[in-house]
Amino acid sequence: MARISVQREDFQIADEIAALRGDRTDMGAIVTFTGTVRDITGELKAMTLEHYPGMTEAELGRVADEAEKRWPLVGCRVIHRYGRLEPGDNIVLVITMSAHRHAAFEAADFLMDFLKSRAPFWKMEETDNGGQWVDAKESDSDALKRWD
Amino acid sequence: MARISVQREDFQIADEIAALRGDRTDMGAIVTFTGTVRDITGELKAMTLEHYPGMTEAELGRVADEAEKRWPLVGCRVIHRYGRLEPGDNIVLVITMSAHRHAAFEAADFLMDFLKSRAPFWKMEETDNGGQWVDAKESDSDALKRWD
Amino acid sequence: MTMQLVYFSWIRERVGKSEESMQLPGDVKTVDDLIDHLCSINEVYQAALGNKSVVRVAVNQTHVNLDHPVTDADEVAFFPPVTGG
Amino acid sequence: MTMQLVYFSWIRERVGKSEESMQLPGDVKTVDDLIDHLCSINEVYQAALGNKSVVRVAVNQTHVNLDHPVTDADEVAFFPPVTGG
Repeated sequence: MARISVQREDFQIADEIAALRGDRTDMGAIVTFTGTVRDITGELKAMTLEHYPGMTEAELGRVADEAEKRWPLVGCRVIHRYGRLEPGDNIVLVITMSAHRHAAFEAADFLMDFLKSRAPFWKMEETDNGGQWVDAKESDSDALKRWD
Repeated sequence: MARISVQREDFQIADEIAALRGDRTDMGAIVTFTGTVRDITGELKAMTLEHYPGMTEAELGRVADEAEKRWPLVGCRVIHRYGRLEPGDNIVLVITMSAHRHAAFEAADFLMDFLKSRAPFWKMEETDNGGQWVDAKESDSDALKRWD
Repeated sequence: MTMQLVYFSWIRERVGKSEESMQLPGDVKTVDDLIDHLCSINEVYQAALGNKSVVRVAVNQTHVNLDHPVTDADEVAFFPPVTGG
Repeated sequence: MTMQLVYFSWIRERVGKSEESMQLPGDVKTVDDLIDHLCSINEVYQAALGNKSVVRVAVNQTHVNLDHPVTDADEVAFFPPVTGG
């Protein structure tokens, strides 16, 4: 199974963990991050994710390579959805497996920080007032400095 | 459903996430940590976890309360198994949900650090040479200093 | 010199297309030169790319800075800061 | 003074039981006093609790230090450093 997937379809976290674990018993720590479509005000009808096919997969692969260089991971999986999603829907899944819990936590945190500021995705929010592109957050590029 | 469970039975991560999410759409980040029985040398037959019934639940509850005080979580779940487990089996599950990914990551990391040095569990490893109690790691008590 | 240009998000909406192939003068040597050239064509490109501080660029599907060279047959993509995850 | 004593892991194995109720002299005022008293009873307790640096204690299911007071009807648990997770 590919380590990186960019897809319209939803993912099943239990299936993804099981596929990554296989019958290995040499890891002790599995961390997952799931990002979901958030609707704080109750006004969001949908969120449409546009991406740059080809570059998205390449960029996620580079981020995953970098995480595997920095931490002793025995497994690493990234799935990012695109297309039209509704509040509560899954957007992204990151799984890291390691013998050591801090490595698994840090690698997943790192993957999300880099994915957020490198992977070529753009979100458009749709409400009763029409569509609006989401602005990038300053805090997301600031978050990268933690990993210098 | 209880926020804290101490049980012999295995857990299903997808069911636990679904139960914690319900139909909420106000969180954007879900972090899980799963700890599993690790067998590096291939000699481990089983791992038996003894615990202190009553104190275990109380201690895990105190750790979860502290996490909820420190981070804006919309959900928090801890399941810890006891009894005889085999290599690859699940031991512990922590789930944190928040509007913000760094809060979810930090709270899960914190919960595991405190659980490791506070929750009254003791592991006995069983190999062909008999049983042996696992020594506590210095690094686990050191890890707490990160949260001072 | 012929280049493949690709646009995303509100830059795509302002340019009015998602991609195009374009003949470029030989003095376009960097991404910066390319943006200046496009903005000089008409107000449509000016509205899409004129504010360079909010334009991000990839050459052959890799993030680059404004001083990155562009050459024949490159695929150059223009987009706002990314907002995935 | 009667106390409920509880043992876990290799301390339980060395004491040879998982719990017991014990009558204690009135001069046992702290956890530290209690360990000293138990070690004075015989070699079994000495082997289980003699090395205080590796003994952890909970009174009424809460972690405490050696100077913590113990009183009538307390549940006092002795165990090595925990290794869950």
